[in-house]
Amino acid sequence: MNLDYSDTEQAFQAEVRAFLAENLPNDLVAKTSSGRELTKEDIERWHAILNARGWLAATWPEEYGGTGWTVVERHIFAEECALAGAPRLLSFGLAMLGPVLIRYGTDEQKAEYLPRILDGRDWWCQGFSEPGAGSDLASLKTRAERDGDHYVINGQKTWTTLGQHANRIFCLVRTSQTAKPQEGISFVLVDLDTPGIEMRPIRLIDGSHEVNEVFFTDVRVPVANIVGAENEGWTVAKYLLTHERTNIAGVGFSARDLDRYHQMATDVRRDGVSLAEHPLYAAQAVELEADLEALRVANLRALARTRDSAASGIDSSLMKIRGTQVRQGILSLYRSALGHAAAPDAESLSDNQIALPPEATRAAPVYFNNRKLSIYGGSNEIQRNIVAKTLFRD
Amino acid sequence: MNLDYSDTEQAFQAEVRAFLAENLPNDLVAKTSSGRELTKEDIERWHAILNARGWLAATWPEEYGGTGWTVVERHIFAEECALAGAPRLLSFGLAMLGPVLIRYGTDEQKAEYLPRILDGRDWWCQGFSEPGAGSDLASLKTRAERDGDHYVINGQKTWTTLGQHANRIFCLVRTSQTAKPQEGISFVLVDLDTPGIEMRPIRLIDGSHEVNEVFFTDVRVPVANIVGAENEGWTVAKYLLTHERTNIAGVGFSARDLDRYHQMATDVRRDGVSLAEHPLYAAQAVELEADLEALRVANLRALARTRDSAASGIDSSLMKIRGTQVRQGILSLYRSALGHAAAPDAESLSDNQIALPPEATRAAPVYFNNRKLSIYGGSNEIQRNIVAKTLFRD
Amino acid sequence: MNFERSEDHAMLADMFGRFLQETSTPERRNDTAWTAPFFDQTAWSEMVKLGILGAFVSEDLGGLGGSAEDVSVVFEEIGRALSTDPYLGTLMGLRLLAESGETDLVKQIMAGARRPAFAVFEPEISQDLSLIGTVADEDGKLTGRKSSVYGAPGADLLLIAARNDQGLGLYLIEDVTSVQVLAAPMQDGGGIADLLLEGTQARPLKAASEERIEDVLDLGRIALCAEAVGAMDALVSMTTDYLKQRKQFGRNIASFQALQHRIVDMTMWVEQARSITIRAVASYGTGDQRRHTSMAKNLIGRAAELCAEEAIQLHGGIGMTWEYPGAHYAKRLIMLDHQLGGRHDHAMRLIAMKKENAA
Amino acid sequence: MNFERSEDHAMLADMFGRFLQETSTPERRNDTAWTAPFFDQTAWSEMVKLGILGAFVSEDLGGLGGSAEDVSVVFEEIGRALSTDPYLGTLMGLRLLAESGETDLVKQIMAGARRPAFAVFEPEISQDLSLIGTVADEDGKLTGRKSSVYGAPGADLLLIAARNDQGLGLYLIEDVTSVQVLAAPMQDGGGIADLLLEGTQARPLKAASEERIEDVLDLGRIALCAEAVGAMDALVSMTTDYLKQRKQFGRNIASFQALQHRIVDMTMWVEQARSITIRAVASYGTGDQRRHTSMAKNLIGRAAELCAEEAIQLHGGIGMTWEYPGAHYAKRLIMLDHQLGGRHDHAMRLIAMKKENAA
Repeated sequence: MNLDYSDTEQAFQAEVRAFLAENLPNDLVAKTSSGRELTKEDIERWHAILNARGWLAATWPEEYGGTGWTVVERHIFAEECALAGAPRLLSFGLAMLGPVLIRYGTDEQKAEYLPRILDGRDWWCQGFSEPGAGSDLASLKTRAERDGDHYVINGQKTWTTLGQHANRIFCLVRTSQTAKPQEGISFVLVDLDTPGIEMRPIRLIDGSHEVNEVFFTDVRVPVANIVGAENEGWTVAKYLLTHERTNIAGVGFSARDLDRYHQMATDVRRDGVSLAEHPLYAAQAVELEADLEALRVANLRALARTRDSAASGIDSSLMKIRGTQVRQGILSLYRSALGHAAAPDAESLSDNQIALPPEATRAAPVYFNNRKLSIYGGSNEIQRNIVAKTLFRD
Repeated sequence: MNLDYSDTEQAFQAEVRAFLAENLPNDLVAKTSSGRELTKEDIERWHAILNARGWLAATWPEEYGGTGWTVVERHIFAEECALAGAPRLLSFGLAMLGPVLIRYGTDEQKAEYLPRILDGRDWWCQGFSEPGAGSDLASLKTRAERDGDHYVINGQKTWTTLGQHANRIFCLVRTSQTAKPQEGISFVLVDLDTPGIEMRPIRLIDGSHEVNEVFFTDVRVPVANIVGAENEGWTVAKYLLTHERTNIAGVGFSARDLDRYHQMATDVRRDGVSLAEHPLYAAQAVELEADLEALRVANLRALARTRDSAASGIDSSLMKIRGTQVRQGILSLYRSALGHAAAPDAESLSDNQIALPPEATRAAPVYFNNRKLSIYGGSNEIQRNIVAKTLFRD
Repeated sequence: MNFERSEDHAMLADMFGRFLQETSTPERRNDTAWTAPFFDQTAWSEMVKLGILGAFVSEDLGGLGGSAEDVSVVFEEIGRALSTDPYLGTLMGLRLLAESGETDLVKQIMAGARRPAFAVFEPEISQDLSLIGTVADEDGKLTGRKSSVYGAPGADLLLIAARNDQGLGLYLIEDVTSVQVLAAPMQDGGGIADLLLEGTQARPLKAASEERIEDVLDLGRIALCAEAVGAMDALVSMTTDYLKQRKQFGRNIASFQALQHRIVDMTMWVEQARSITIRAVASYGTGDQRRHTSMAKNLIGRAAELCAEEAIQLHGGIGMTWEYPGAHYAKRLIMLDHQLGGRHDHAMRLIAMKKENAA
Repeated sequence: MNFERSEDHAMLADMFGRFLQETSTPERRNDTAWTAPFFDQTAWSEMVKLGILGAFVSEDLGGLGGSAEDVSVVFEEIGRALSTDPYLGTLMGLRLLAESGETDLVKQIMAGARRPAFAVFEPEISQDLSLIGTVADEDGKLTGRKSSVYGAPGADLLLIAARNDQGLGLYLIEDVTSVQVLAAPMQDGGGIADLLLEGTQARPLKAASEERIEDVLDLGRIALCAEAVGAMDALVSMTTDYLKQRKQFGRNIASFQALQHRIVDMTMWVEQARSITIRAVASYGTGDQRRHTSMAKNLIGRAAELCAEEAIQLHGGIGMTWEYPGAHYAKRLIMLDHQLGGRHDHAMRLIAMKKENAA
């Protein structure tokens, strides 16, 4: 038993650290570590920096411009980026569509789309969920009817993350009405400039604009834009959802947030003691630290199990559940420990407003925003169902 | 809104307190408040004391030797008894069979059995549960076949509390095989001296002998011993289960246990501080105190709602769930706060053994024994199902 | 023993509830709660005309009673309707002015001519009055910084707790332009401010003692608990209803047992929260006031968080959206623990009381 | 990075596991664990012959390694088989004797000729070594009372931590008849004792420092964590299997979603407990030893309680019975938090470490 990375992996870790120290812009770190929203330009700038180094597409083979990294190297890279406060990468092109195209795309599709993901010409968004079909994708209703060389799409997608910045969307649409709801679904690529598409913002509980609704009215999409065979979109989507799950425990993000908490707790005093000395908050903090350390090792164990194969369903489900619990626990402690200082919404006004300690400004919105973690990408209830299915099968 | 008892009720409370101060034997208090097991004689002694005062059968009408108390008076009596450390009364004759006989029994049955419950000649036990039919009574298998003026009973009952002290048992038995499992069940009274009955002890997790298995082999019981009509035992049992539920929140017991905790926490020191000064245990204790205070009022509210009618299902289910959580929480804190002092089983040996502080001796066994609270009398999961049925019916 | 509301209270709740249902709509809240002065002035004036503030003041001052129960009836409706208007600051200010014998000001407030706010806590002080750093000199000039002054934006009477040679004093600033009011909305809407006092002239008030201030804070805490009960009750009902109508995997999601059990637990906690609030209300003004108030605020800190987080989770995505009123209820229930001491603050206060009693 | 067991460890676990399966049966445990000397002397001798104690001692003393990983492999099997024999006391005693250079005694113990126990804590001291009250005079005479001496009943070497003018010293009593050993079984079986020392003659040992004693205690804590992991793993499997075969209301109860989700959470906690134990094992002897050991003992205190209480609850009545092995697993998992510091003790230790680091 050995928890250490191999010499090669340690060298890689040092290389990543050095690169981040050199190339990660301070203004982006300041934003992520205070939980502020990133602009489109922020994200594109960081993508470009990584792309210049050849480190943007961690999960793609080298022949397509990917890194060819092992799962351990990918993990190291993700963790170091999170700890350094780098922006989260856009998963839609890199972690979702890219692997799908590499596996199921035609040569033309690969040649057309993969380079545009890397160099930033395309910003993809995801069109899976629909109102009434969140975790239950098989019940989706958006339909695509064949009309010559085109599909004509009508319907509505929702929870489309950062769709406001995107120029393309990949969708699951119903191309055939069949008995089994999973059949008759196809995976298509849609240019958001196509007439008949309307994107409307959904404002979230913390006031942020992060997700959208997308309405399709007689949207004509070339038949060539299908990925995989017609009516076999379910297979493609399942492949995508497995790939999406790398780094699902989010250990790096939790570690960064817990570091921030400790820093804050040392600095902020309340009723005569620093929060670090307040026994009830301090006890919560050390228990979360233990939880996080356990999660870190559990995650490495899962990584080791899947080093050369795809992640197992039960591992990634358990990592999802526990990872979100730990992260949400940390953000809840952070918010609650600040007490009355976290109450004012000091960011929503421009002048004559309360000057809060910088730690307090985003504590509540970040907490609220991250309640999403246990809901999206398959809610924790769905994950429990998945694990139970494995545990209780005969 | 007014949380106080009426003048009459307060006078009653004072009367109960005075009675307890005068008549409750100290040796019994010492036993209950240290969580030690009571002997048969202990319980019979306390029954006799109450019976002499006419206060034994709180839920029976006066004409049958009961108290005729209101639900509030019953509550006051139960709470004062618990706080004073009185032994818990035997529910089988008093709270279960008595009300059933009064409602469904023949005049002969009432005249025969009710006085014997009061004066202690009969100690009843309950034969409802069977192996494989705990909470799910409708699936019971013990059968009674008619043979002239008798039923011939064959089968097995289990979880028969204090059956080792009993001379009689009331049973649910299957008298007819029908399509609906609830039908075809009858409620019969059985003398435990009847040939063919064997009682075997079940040892519990804490080492105590509190419950038993009862085996019936060709046990002949007079047909006259049926209560209610043949095949209508389900109705009788449902009536019984509703009656059993008074004082289900167990506020008095929790209050007594929390008092004991505070006393112990002041006395016992660990690593230089008293447990009362240890911030983590102290915080748990004050939160449990708040929980108990809320439970107390919630219980009074439920009482007020049902002052003149039977307890509603949802109220008693919620009181059962929360009451057991609070009580188990207190007993868990008590055990865990004692740390290494709670580890030795100092009672199981007679000499040359560790002398523990008296508080520590029974902390672990009492904790383990009371894990039963959330299981028996309809587990907390069953209670949640019952509440959900009401909340989600259309 | 009687848990029924009196006829007067039932009428008050009914009238005020109907008023709030019309005025505290999501649309109006969106328009007003995050924009200075962070409340709906028209609705506030109508509310004053309805005489609701009478519930905060005793009868000899023209009020309807001012008992903790009167206050809790009003605040439960505020919670149920999710009103973000400045009731809490008004309640605490009114009480302190009434106790100081400022009858004229009390009447003006009740008539809607003026509105008070009460400044007690400071950036690093949120519970322990003995640590208050704002000072008053002999001439009544105040220096210090106050935080979390609820309803201060737009208020025209500022009551300030400040230290003088006798201990803790209470001061009134009638010229609010003499103070720098750093205003902001709260995360969940409604106005809050810091006050910068730099030798600001103020008038000493009579009701000046740590004891009296703590009493008014306890009344504020009880008000918040009642508000939480109203909001929790509404939110748990909304969540139950949502599960009933929402379908997934071809089934009504209310049929999933794991979700059912969680709703049962939420329902149970609403009843526990209501019960502990009733306890605190009944103990207000008695020797158990501090203990039961802190128990209530502590328990509700836990119960409100549980209900809020579970409600969001059980709703799924929709519970995360600004457009869905349930999300705002959840937000209010979480942020309520940030006002007048949270769960841990009140646990510590209870531990300290226990120590005092033992000593 | 490699979480696979070495071939040696796999063989050790397999051999010892099979041995325990035969010897640590419920029947044998019932016969021995609650009756002095509270363990199965025949099985213990066989175990010694198998060479299992070698895992506790380094190779130069005739052992197999004595690393924290060696120890954890053995204790995980102890937990899985629910053995109540005196491994913990033997482990800690052996280590301290080895570090004191008592090679002959170490060899005798390894040969099964003698058995040690280690007395450090006292009736009111369960974590803080600086408060130990037992004193040694210049001649090595000890006075004081020791508590929670695991495996002391029947042991023939008693190691005692006692205060002398240099600080904390370690002493050996070879004539155990000179000590009053107040013996009892533990709640969950196995021997424990208090020792009454009244000017009892003892021999000072070399490995005497708070630091070294704390190290050995940390190794004992890691051993308990590994034991917990083995027991949790077994108990959660038993519970899952029970749900699969048990029927209620005409349905397999494994089909109830609310119960399924609770089994999933238990399964998750077993993996977390295993992971934090691996972390503590890997950090033993490094600068992170204390921190990671306390994290492990704290997390396992929580996880073991959750799994034990849930296992009893999900079994229903059967989980409450002495006859059902699952009940004893649950009992062991609860009582394990009472050994070498519980959840809160280790949280306080972690808080103290953080304060030290900050200072």
